[in-house]
Amino acid sequence: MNARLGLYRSLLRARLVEERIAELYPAQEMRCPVHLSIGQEAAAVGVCAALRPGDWALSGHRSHGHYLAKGGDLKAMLAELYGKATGCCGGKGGSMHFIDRKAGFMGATPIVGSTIAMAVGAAFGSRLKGEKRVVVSFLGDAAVEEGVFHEAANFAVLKKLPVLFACENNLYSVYSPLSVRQPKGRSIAKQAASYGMPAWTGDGNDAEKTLALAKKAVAWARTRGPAFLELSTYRWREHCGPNYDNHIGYRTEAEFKAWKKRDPVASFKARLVKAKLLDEGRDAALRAELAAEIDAAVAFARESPYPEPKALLSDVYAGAA
Amino acid sequence: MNARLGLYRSLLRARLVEERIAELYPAQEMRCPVHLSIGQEAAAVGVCAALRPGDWALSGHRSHGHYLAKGGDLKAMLAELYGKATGCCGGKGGSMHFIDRKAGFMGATPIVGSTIAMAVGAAFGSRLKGEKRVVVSFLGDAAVEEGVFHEAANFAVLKKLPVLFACENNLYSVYSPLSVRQPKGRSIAKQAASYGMPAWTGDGNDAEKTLALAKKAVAWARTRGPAFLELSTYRWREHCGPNYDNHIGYRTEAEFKAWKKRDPVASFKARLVKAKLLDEGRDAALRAELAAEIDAAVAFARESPYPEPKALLSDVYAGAA
Amino acid sequence: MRQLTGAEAIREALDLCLAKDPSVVLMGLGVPDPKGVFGTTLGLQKKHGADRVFDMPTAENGMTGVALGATLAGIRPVMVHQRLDFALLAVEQIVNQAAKWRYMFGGQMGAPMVVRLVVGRGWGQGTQHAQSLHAWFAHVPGLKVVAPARPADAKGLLISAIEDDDPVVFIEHRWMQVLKDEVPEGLTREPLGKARVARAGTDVTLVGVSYMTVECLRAADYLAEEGVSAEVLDLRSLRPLDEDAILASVRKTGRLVVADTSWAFCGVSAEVCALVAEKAHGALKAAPRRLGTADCPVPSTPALANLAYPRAEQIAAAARASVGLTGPAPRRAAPVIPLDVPDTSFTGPF
Amino acid sequence: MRQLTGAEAIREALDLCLAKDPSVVLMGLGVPDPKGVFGTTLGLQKKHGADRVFDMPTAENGMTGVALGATLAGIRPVMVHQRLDFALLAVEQIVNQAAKWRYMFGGQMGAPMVVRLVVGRGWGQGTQHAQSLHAWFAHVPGLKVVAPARPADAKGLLISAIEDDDPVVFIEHRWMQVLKDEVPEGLTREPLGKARVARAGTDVTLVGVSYMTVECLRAADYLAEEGVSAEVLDLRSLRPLDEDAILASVRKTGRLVVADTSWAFCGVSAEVCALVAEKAHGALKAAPRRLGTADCPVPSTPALANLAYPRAEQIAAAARASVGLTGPAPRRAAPVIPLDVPDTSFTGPF
Ligand SMILES: Cc1ncc(C[n+]2csc(CCOP(=O)(O)OP(=O)(O)O)c2C)c(N)n1
Ligand SMILES: Cc1ncc(C[n+]2csc(CCOP(=O)(O)OP(=O)(O)O)c2C)c(N)n1
Ligand SMILES: [Mg+2]
Ligand SMILES: [Mg+2]
Repeated sequence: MNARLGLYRSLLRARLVEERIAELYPAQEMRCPVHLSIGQEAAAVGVCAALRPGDWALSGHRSHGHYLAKGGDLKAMLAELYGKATGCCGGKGGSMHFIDRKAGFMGATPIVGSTIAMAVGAAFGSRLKGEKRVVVSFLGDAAVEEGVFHEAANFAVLKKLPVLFACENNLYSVYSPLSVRQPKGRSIAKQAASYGMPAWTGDGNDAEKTLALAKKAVAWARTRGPAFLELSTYRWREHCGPNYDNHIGYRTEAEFKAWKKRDPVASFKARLVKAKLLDEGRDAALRAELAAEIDAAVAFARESPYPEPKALLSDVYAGAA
Repeated sequence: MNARLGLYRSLLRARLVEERIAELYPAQEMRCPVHLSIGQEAAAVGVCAALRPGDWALSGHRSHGHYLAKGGDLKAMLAELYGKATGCCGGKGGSMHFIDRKAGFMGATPIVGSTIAMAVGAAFGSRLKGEKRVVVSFLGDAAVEEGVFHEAANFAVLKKLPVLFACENNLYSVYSPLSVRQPKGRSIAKQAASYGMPAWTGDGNDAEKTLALAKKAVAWARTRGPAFLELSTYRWREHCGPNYDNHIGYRTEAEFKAWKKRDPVASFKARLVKAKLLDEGRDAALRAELAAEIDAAVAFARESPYPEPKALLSDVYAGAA
Repeated sequence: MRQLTGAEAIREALDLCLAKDPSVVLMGLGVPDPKGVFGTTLGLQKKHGADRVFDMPTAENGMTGVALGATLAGIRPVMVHQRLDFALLAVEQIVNQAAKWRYMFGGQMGAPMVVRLVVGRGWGQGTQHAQSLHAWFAHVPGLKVVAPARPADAKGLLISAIEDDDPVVFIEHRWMQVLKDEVPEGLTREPLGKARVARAGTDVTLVGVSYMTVECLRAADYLAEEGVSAEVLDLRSLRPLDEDAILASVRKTGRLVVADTSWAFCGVSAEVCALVAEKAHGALKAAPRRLGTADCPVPSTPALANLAYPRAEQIAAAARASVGLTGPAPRRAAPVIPLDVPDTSFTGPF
Repeated sequence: MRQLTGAEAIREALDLCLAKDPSVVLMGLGVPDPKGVFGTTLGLQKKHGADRVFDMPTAENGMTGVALGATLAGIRPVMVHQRLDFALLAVEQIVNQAAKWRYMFGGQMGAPMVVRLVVGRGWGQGTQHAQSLHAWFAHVPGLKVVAPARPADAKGLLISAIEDDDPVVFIEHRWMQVLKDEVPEGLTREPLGKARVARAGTDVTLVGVSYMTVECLRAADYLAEEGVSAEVLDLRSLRPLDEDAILASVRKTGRLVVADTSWAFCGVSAEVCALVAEKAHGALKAAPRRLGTADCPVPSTPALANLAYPRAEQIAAAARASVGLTGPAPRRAAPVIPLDVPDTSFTGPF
């Protein structure tokens, strides 16, 4: 497949998977919190497209897009949301603890900022082991406020580690706007640069632009040390859960609409159509193909068994039952 | 007294007090760790001289100089080192927990970086209470590595709080040089500035230059928000304890000697002599006066009683025994 | 009496304290947002002003230091964390600093602050959103720790905590927040350090920590069906612990079952058993029994999480064994609501 | 057998593990400095290289995350903190992350790392340099916790900890580091999870945690003078706890005294008493007794700090009461060394 189409497919797949989750969630069969990345897919897809197979990524609470873009298994993902034994964590993790080692998606955990340090450590450890690997740390605009970002960034620069900090600035932490958390007018990227690493800002709703930037940043990381990307984007739905929530008052419908106009999927599609790489027919076919894949994954997840009761006490320690 | 002479007296007093501590320490009557600030007095003295009486300061493990420069009671200080009931903490704190509320020295505690956040909080609280107070946070070059610095600085800038971060960069954290902790060539002041506050660097061995800078910084803090001072200086003796330790291998005798040449006390004295504000006779008289004060404080400390056994369980909670 | 949910009771306590004492401030992630920390802070910023009721950067450790520092100027901060797990970032400030603030300065200072820690449970929260580490804080002299099990206590204990001159860790169970019960009006206080006999009985003492008191009360109902009279003691305060109340009850009943919202090992239930062994040696006619969450992190899937928490059935079973009932327990209809929610109105996602 | 100090034994363990397994790395503030973390890391950077043995920024939380992250690449980090108190900054990474790393990913991962926490005591360390919060870590499933009381165990347990595939918290008492005792050569291992009968006896069981085992042994000497045969059980491992060893000893002696280096309340001594009450009900002929540090922060002045720690005299007194010796204890010469140092060679300042 043409690379641009591949990128589009990746975007669309993330979108359709999460839209399906949003659709199915009210049935209350996925009994775990879900932080959807709908609206932010281009950041995940653009960054991951710049990586090599042996590279790794880690993420936080909002990791669906990152997991999928990095190649995480869809069936295992959905089964995890349904709490099933076939889930990527055997049901023990739920939406906030995704992992797919084979795909190099090395874990997501939902304490804001914590995996930033682990990503830096993974890069450090990889280098010690002689592996030429870039590790991406996906983080949000709130995560940079945590001390752990500061500490991890300092160490990464000190040791010139192959880490890419990919910050999706979606303007909010839960329902708290940037204005109550960071000084007005201060750029996250500029502050990151003050640690001694290159930092770029980009349009996180444009997968191609993100990819272009990410290529630069990854190349830098691979050879020279850490790099930082601030990707501006916007979460469409509520912080946690499947619904829209522009009516509750922390942001305006107008702001949402302005961002929705910049839909990373639709705008990329339009571009591809213009470039004659795509038409409605092919798009429909692609959607149908993806829908079928998702259907199958949902069926797999729903039909999979729950873990056996004895699993409760397994995996606490190595070797134990 | 002439202001410049006053500054000199303050410097000399801190020096003589700590030299006395170093002299008496081997008798093993001060049974607590001591982190001497000998060599670094000008930073403390210069900054505190820029403050108004109602202003506050907090510090960390190496707080002797700050406590004295801020006007902390000498007798209570020495009694604390001797573990006596008359100590500034009733003997419960030791060298690492100084306080003199009356003097506005609002506490020192030895977890690196922790009081930075408290200083910011004290400024925040003071403003809420309608008090026009600047709060100084004394910190070391290692403290900026802690996440708490990052978090506290962000909040201070966000809320435009009247805080002065006074960082004494003495090149070492215990026996660890900056090179193993922070990237080469990165300026602490510049990084601090990236938070969105003015940051100045200065000669922390020169009390007058420090005072001049501190005046600017304090004025800024009082009216516009946080400010940062990076004062370069050097610790003469071992990290903790009374001895010289240039022989143990973490730094060179040559480095020490170069800094010793820039002795904040001797160089200021020379300047005052040159300016005809001081001569050997007056200097000797000043030293004698200070020695007498220190004699009395030491005697007070040694003669003071230890706390009663029942004090062990008092002060755990308000109102309790 | 009017009924309030736990969340409403807490909101009322905060509102009253903010109104009464201008030194009280309320801070935490999301405090002024439209969800208002599970409803507990709704409208308070509007009413008491953005200076005193405010959101903060995502910086639990530093902001706890800021709260402690504010006490130097006479402020009395109430800080809230939407999950106890997030506050692990702040234990340095809580335990090294705040807990010792009075002692280490020889009694000259004090740290009148309240740290509200919400304990998550259910709906697949998982390993990092459902810990209840109250035993940690209870271990530490200098802190006070309370853990209300019903709305009235949540209100009364929170008011006492805010008025107290020492740092108080307020353990706020997510499922207590949605309980609805009678709550008195006005600035009503419940004393820190006192347990509450939630139900009097004579045959066995069921000690409940936090939400487990609710399960103990259900267990007492079950036991009553079999003629066993269970006394339910709601600890409410974990430090100081109401030793007298515990000892008096077990001296009366001679039997002890302790149910905790956290792990039994090195937890509050261990302390209760040790206390009884030390100070009421010989009073127990049977071995004491502890029920805590399973000795593993709490998994996300309901299939396993439901097994991780002790429920009334197990508490009753422990009490039955303790009083020597050896036959099978009476069969009971299967619960009508899923086990991973406190009631049917709770539909996640948090 | 040759004698080593605890610090030398630890250094030897580290050296052997670094030599044996190239995946092992050693990190922490001051690791390669001239003092070498109380001598435990001296020369190791030179021998094993600056890539594997290194200093770090003053950033306990982030660096713990770095250590955990390094395990993803197959590294087995040993991290050291010169005071347990400093690691309070890192409990988020240790407890939320490392402890759950295996479980939350359904067993696919693991966190083979060791966190050495030095517990301070004496010479006026004060409230923030002398805490021993091992009970916190022991409370948490997913962690293992060991606390050696003698050099040979320090070595053997550290080697086992480094080779273990789970995160191990290694509680390293400052006064154990200066004890000198026989230590076997080579890669000798002591099993995690096993207590050690440090002295066999029949009349009363003295259970020691960490350095308190040394005081228990002294107490046993005192008791022997009065014809009381004390069994001293050195717990060594706090999680898993060697329940069998504890139960076997108390079933034999019928009497229990537990001495801990931390607060009794909600501590390991509570767990030991609760365990015995639950699983050996009726085995005790007298109430168990707990001795921990006084229920306050540890103050700096020796005049008070000396009173904060249980000493052999108090342990013996508890045991005497437990066996029913009611007369006054034999008079003993006052100790010849000050109470705030482990021995006369220790002259501070740390
Ligand atoms: C340490 C910590 N504090 C608070 C939370 C609660 N929380 C969960 S997600 C979130 C928002 C984080 O915002 P951001 O990093 O911008 O990511 P986004 O949700 O916008 O993708 C918060 C505060 C948490 N999980 N961990
Ligand atoms: C959180 C924490 N980590 C480590 C230590 C041990 N420690 C005590 S003083 C010190 C050095 C701090 O260096 P710096 O801030 O530069 O101050 P200086 O000693 O040079 O004055 C360290 C690491 C501590 N007290 N607290
Ligand atoms: Mg965001
Ligand atoms: Mg320094």
